[in-house]
Amino acid sequence: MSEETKFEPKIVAFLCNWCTYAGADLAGTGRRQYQANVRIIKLPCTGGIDPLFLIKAFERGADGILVSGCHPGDCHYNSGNYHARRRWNVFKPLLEFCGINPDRIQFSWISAAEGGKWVQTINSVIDSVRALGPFEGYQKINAIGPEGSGEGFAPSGKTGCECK
Amino acid sequence: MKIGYYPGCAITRGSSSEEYGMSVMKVSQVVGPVIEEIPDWNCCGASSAHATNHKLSTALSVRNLSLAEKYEYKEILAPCPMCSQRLIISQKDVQDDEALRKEVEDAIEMPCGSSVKVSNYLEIIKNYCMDEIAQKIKKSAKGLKVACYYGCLLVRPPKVLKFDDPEDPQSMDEIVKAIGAQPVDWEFKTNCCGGGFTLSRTDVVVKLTNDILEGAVEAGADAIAVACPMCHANLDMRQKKIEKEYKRKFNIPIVYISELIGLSLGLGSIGLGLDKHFVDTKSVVNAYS
Amino acid sequence: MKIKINLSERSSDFAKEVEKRSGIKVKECYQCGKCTAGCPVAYEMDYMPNQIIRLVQIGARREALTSRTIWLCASCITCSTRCPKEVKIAELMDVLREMALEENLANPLEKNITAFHESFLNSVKKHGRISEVWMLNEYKMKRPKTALQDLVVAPQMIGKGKLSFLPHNIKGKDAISRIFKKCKPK
Amino acid sequence: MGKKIGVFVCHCGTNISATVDVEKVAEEAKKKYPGVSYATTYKYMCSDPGQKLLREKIEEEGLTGVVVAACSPKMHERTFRNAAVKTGLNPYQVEVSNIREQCSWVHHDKALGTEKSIDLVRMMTEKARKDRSLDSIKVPVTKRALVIGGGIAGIQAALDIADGGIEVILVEKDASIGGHMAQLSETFPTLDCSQCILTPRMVEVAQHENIKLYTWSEIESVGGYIGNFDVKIRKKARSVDLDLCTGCSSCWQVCPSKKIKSDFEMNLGNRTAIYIPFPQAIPSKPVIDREHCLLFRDARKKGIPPAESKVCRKCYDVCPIAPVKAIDYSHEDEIVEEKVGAIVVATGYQELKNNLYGEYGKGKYADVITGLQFERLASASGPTEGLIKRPSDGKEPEIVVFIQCVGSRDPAKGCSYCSKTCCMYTAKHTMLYKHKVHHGHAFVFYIDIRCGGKNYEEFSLRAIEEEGATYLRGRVSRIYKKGDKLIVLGADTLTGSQVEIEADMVVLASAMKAQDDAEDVARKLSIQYDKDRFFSELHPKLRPVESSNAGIFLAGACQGPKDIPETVAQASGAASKVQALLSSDELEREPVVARVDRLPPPLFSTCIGCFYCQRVCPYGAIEQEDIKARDGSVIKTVARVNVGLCQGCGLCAATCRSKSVELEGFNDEQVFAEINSVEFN
Repeated sequence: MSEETKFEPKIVAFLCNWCTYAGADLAGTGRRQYQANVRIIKLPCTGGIDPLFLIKAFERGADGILVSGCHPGDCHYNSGNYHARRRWNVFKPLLEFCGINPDRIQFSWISAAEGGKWVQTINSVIDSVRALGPFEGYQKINAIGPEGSGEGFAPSGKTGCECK
Repeated sequence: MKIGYYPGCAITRGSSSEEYGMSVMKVSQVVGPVIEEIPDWNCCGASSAHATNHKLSTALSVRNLSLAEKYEYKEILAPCPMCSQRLIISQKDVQDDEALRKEVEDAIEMPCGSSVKVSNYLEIIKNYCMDEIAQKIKKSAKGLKVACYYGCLLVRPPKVLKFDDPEDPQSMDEIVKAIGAQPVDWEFKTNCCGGGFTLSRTDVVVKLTNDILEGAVEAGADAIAVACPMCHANLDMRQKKIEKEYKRKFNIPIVYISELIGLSLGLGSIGLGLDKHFVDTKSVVNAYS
Repeated sequence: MKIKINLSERSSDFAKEVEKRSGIKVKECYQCGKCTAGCPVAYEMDYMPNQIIRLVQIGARREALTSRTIWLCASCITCSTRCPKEVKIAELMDVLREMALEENLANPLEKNITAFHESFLNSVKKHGRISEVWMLNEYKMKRPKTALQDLVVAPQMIGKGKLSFLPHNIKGKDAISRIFKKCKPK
Repeated sequence: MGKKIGVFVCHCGTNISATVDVEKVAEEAKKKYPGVSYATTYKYMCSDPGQKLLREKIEEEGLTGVVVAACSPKMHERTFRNAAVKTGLNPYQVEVSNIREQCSWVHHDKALGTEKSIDLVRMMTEKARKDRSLDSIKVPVTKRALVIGGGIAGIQAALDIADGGIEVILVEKDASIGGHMAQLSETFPTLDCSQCILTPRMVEVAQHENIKLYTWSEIESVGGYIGNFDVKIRKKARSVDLDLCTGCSSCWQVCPSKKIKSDFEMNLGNRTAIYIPFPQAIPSKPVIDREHCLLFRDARKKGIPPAESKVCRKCYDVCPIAPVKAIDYSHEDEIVEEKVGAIVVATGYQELKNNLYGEYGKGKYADVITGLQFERLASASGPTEGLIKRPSDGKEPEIVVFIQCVGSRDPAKGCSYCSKTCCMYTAKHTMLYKHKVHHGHAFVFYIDIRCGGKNYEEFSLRAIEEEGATYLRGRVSRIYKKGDKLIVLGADTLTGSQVEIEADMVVLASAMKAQDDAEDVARKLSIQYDKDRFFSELHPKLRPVESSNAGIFLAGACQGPKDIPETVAQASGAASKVQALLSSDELEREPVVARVDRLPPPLFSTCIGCFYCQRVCPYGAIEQEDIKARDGSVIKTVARVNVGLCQGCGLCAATCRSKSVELEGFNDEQVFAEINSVEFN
C-alpha cells in the first residue's frame, strides 16, 4: 500500500445498539454505499463509553473516532446519550490539553430510521479526517521513550470523567 | 434612530406611483420615524432582472444594501414590496451561497451588505408609529369600509420574508382599524393582480384585477387599501379597461395605506397625492371628518 | 408529444442540471397538482405548472424551455407557498427562463414579455434607475403592435405629473453598467 | 485462554459472497487468528443444515467459542445462540460478526469488502476469546396485565387477555370506553354500522369478570420492569359515585347548561355539563364537566369548596338514590396503585385539527368539515340523526367536495406520512352521501388512491363506477367563500386543467395524528416514539407489537395510522404476546447486566463507595450494601446491582472511578480486545 502517496484514514465508530447501529444496518438494507474506512464497535449505549476506549483506539492507530447514539429524548435507557454528551464536554478539553485535535472525535445522533443520515455522517467524518491527515501523536510520544510515553497522555488508571 | 429610505423607481418623484412616496414622506414627518434617502441608490432590477438573470438581480439588489451599510443604516424602509422582497431574498441568497456572494462582491465592488434589516411599510408603521398615530389622529372615517389588499410580494415567500400570515394577513387591517376605518373580511387579500404584466400581458392583469375588485365590492368595501405601487397601478389604472371588457363598472377608489394614515392625521389630500389617481378618491377624502 | 429516452441524449440529467444550478429539488415533486390548482395565470399557459415540473423530471428539456408557461408565470409565488413538498416552483420558472434565454429557446409567442424585460433592464443599465417614459418608448419600438395599447392612459399619467421625461440618472451609473457587464449570461 | 474458537462465514446466498471473498475470510481466520481452531464457510448459516453444521462442529471440534460472520446480530444472533445451547455450549460464547448489513451491502469493491470483513471477523474473534459464560437471569412474574386506552384496540386486547384467564386492568381517560370507533357511522368495506358491531364488545368488557375498568382515569406513573410493573393510576374526580349511580338519566335531563359543544359529536352537537358522552356509553354513568358546570364555575369564582356553592344543585336534588346521593361535588382525584406483569399501550390517535390550512380557511368556514365530523353527520345517532345537513344553515348540500391528503403526505405542514385510511373512508363518505342525497354530486380530489386491504380496491371502485362519485386527480389549492357557496380551486392533472367547483360543503380527509400527550405517555412508559410521535415498534417487520421496553406492547393507531381490521389484529397480537409472557412463573432475561466486582476473599470489592453509579443509573438499579466484619461492624459500604432492575446500559460502568463495575457481555476486557484487534489491513 502506498500510504505516502495516498492517505486513507482509519475510523473507529462506537455505536449504540438501539439507534445508530440499527441505522447503519438500515443503510445496508437500503444498499446505500459508503466508504469502507470504518470499523464499528457496538455497545448497548453511548453512555457506557469509557473515555479510555477512545484513547485506546487512538493508540491502536485510529485517525478519527465517531461516537453516535440516539437522538436527545430517544435514548433506549432514557438518559444515556445525555451522559455521553456531558462526559464528552469534560473529556474534550483534556484531549486538547494532550494535543489531540478534538475534531478527530465526532459525535452524532442517528436514529434507527436514519440510514441515509448514517451514510452522510460517516462519509463526512471520513472526509474530514482525511483532510486532517494521519494521527501521529501516539507514535511521536512513543519515539521519545516507551516508558514515559503513557504519562500525561493516556491517563494511567482511572478517569473521573463524570461531570455533574 | 434614523432609517434609510429606499423608494425604488416606481414611487420616487416623477414616477408612475409617486403619490405613494409622497404620502409615506408626509406621514413620517408627522409620526416618524426619521427616514433618509440612501444616496445614489439604484433600481433593484425588479421582476425583469430576477426573471431573467439571477446573478444580475442579486447584484443590483445587494448594491443598495451595501450602500445602506456604508452610510451606517441599521434598517431601511422599502415601501415598494417588489423592492423589499427582492432586497430580502437577495440578502438571503448571498448569505446562503458563498460562491454567489463572491461573484456579487466582485460585481458591485463592495462587500455585501448583510446586516441591514429591510422593512416594508406596514412593518415600519406597526413597529414604530402606532402609538404616535393614536396620539395625533385628527380625523377618522367611521363607517368607511376598506378592503385591505396585500398582494403577493408582501407575504410571499413566507419562509424568507417572515411577515404575517400568507393566507390571511392582518397587519394592514390592524392599521386601518387603528385609524378609525373599518376593514372588511374578504377573500382576495393575497391574490395576485398580475404584477409586472401590466404592459406586456394587459389581458391577464385585467382578468385578475376584475376578480379582486369584484371580491372587494361583494364584501361591501368602499375603497381598497394597498401598499404596493404595482397593485395600485393594476387596480386603479385598469378599471376603465375592465369596464370595457367585462362590462362592469366598479369605480372603487384604490388608496395607499399611507394616504389613509395621512388623511386621518389631518394632512391635505393634494399633498398626499390623492389627486393623482385614475379613479376619483373624493369619496374617501370626504369620508374623513 | 413523444419523449424519446436513450443513452446518447442523456436527457434524464435535466433535473440534475436544474438542481445543480439552482438548488431546487425538482425530483421531490410528487405531482399533486396543488401549484396548478392555485396558479392565477394557469388558464393562459400551454403547460400547467405541475407539467413543467414533470417535463423537467423526465428530462424533456426542449419542451420545458420552449414553453410559454415559463414566461407567463407572474412570480406571485402562490405555488411555492402552498407546495406540500416545498418545491420552489416559482423560483424554478426563473431558472428555466434564464436557461431559455441563454440557449435562445424563448418562445416567440411571448415576445411581449421578453421585450418588456429587455427594455426594463436596458433602462436600468443606462441610467441606474428606471426611466419609465424611455423604457416604454423602447418597449413600444420593439413591439409596435402594443403601441396603441395605452394611448389613453399614458397622457393622463403625464398630465398628473406621474411620468417624467427626465431620465433618472444616478451618479454611480458607471458602476451599474459594470455590474451588468460582470453579470452577463454566458 | 486456551479457548478453541470456530469461525463460520456465511455466503448468505450471494448477498455476502458477491462482494466479500468468504473463503479468504475463513482462511485468514484459521491461519492467523490466535485461538481459532476451526473455520469454514457455508451457503446459508441460518438455515437448518447451517445450524446443524454449527452444532456438529462445536461437538466434533470441541469448540468453546463461536463467531458467525453473517448478517446483523439483530437478525440471527438468537438463532445461533439457541443452536449452540443444544450442544451444551453457553449461548454467550457465541458472537456474530456483521459482514452483510455493515459490509457486503454497503461496499461494492470486493477487495475492500474482503479486507473489512477480515478485520470485522478478527475483532469479533478477539471479543469471543474474552467471552464469559453467563447464566440468564430469572425474575418472578405478576400475572396481571394493564391495558391503556379503551378504544377498539384496548377493548380487543383486554378481552383477548381476559378470555385467557388473566386479570386485566383497563384504563380509559374519557368517561366511556369506545374511542373513535364509537363515533363512526358505517365502516368500510362492508358498510356495517360501527356502533352495532362495537357496542356488544363494550358490554362484554363491562361484564367480564377478569376485567377491572377504570374510566375517567389516566396513568400517573409506571415503575418496575417486565413481569413486575408498578402502576399508579389517577382516577380523576368524576363527581358521581359509580357504585351508587344507576345511570337513570334524571341528572343530565335537568342540567341547565345545555349548549356545551360535545367532543363526541366533533362540536357539531351539544351536551349538558353532567353528561354521558353518548347513549351507549360504558359505563352508562355520567361525569360532571367541571369547567362548564355552573356550580363549579361559581365555586372557582368565589374561591369556595364546590360543595358549598348554592348556585345550581339541580342534578344533586333530582338524583333519586337515597339516602346517600350518587352525586358528590366534593370528589377529588384519587391515586390507585396496581401491580402488573405486562402492559398494552392502546392510546389511539387524534384527528388533525381543522386549523392548520390557511388556504382552506383555517376552520373559519362552518361548512368545511373534517372526516370525523362527516361521520357524525352521517351517523343515525348523530346531531342530525343521519341526515346530511351542512352545519352553517342546515341546508342539504347538493355539491360536496371531498379533499384527500389533508395533513397527510404534506411535509410542509409537518406531516410526511400517509394516513392510510383516508382513501377508504372518503370512498365510503361519497357512498353514504349519495345514499342519503340521491341527486347530490360528490367530487373527490385525490393524489393517489391507496386501497391495499382485502376487498378495498373493489370498494373504492364501486364509489366511482356504481355510486357516481367523480374523482379528480389533484390537490386543492384554495377554498374561499362566495355568497353561501364555497369556491374550491383544484386541479385535474390528468387533463392538465384547473378545476373550480362551486360547492355547498367540503369534507377534508384529515390526517391521523399522534395524541397530544404521546410524548408524555412515552416518557412515563420509557418507550420510544418516532419523528411523528407515534410509538415505535421493536422491529418493523418481525416484532411489530413489542415496544422498545420489554413487557410493554403496542396496539392500534398509537403506533401509526391504522384502520379497524388492522387495529384489531394488532391488538390480538399484543394480547397473545401478553399471554405468552404471563404464562410462566418466572421470566428469563438476557444477562447483559452490570456487576460490581466481589472477589475472594468472599466479601472483597474494589468499590470505593462513591455511588456515582447510583446517580447516573436511569433505573434505580444500584443499591447500597454494607460489607461487615465477623463482629457485625461495617467495614465499608459498596454498590450492588439489582439485576432485576438493571437494563444493561453500562452507564455505571463508564462512570465508575475505580473500575469496579462491569457490564456483562460488554466488559472492558471485551471492548479493549475489539479495539486492540482493529488493524485496518
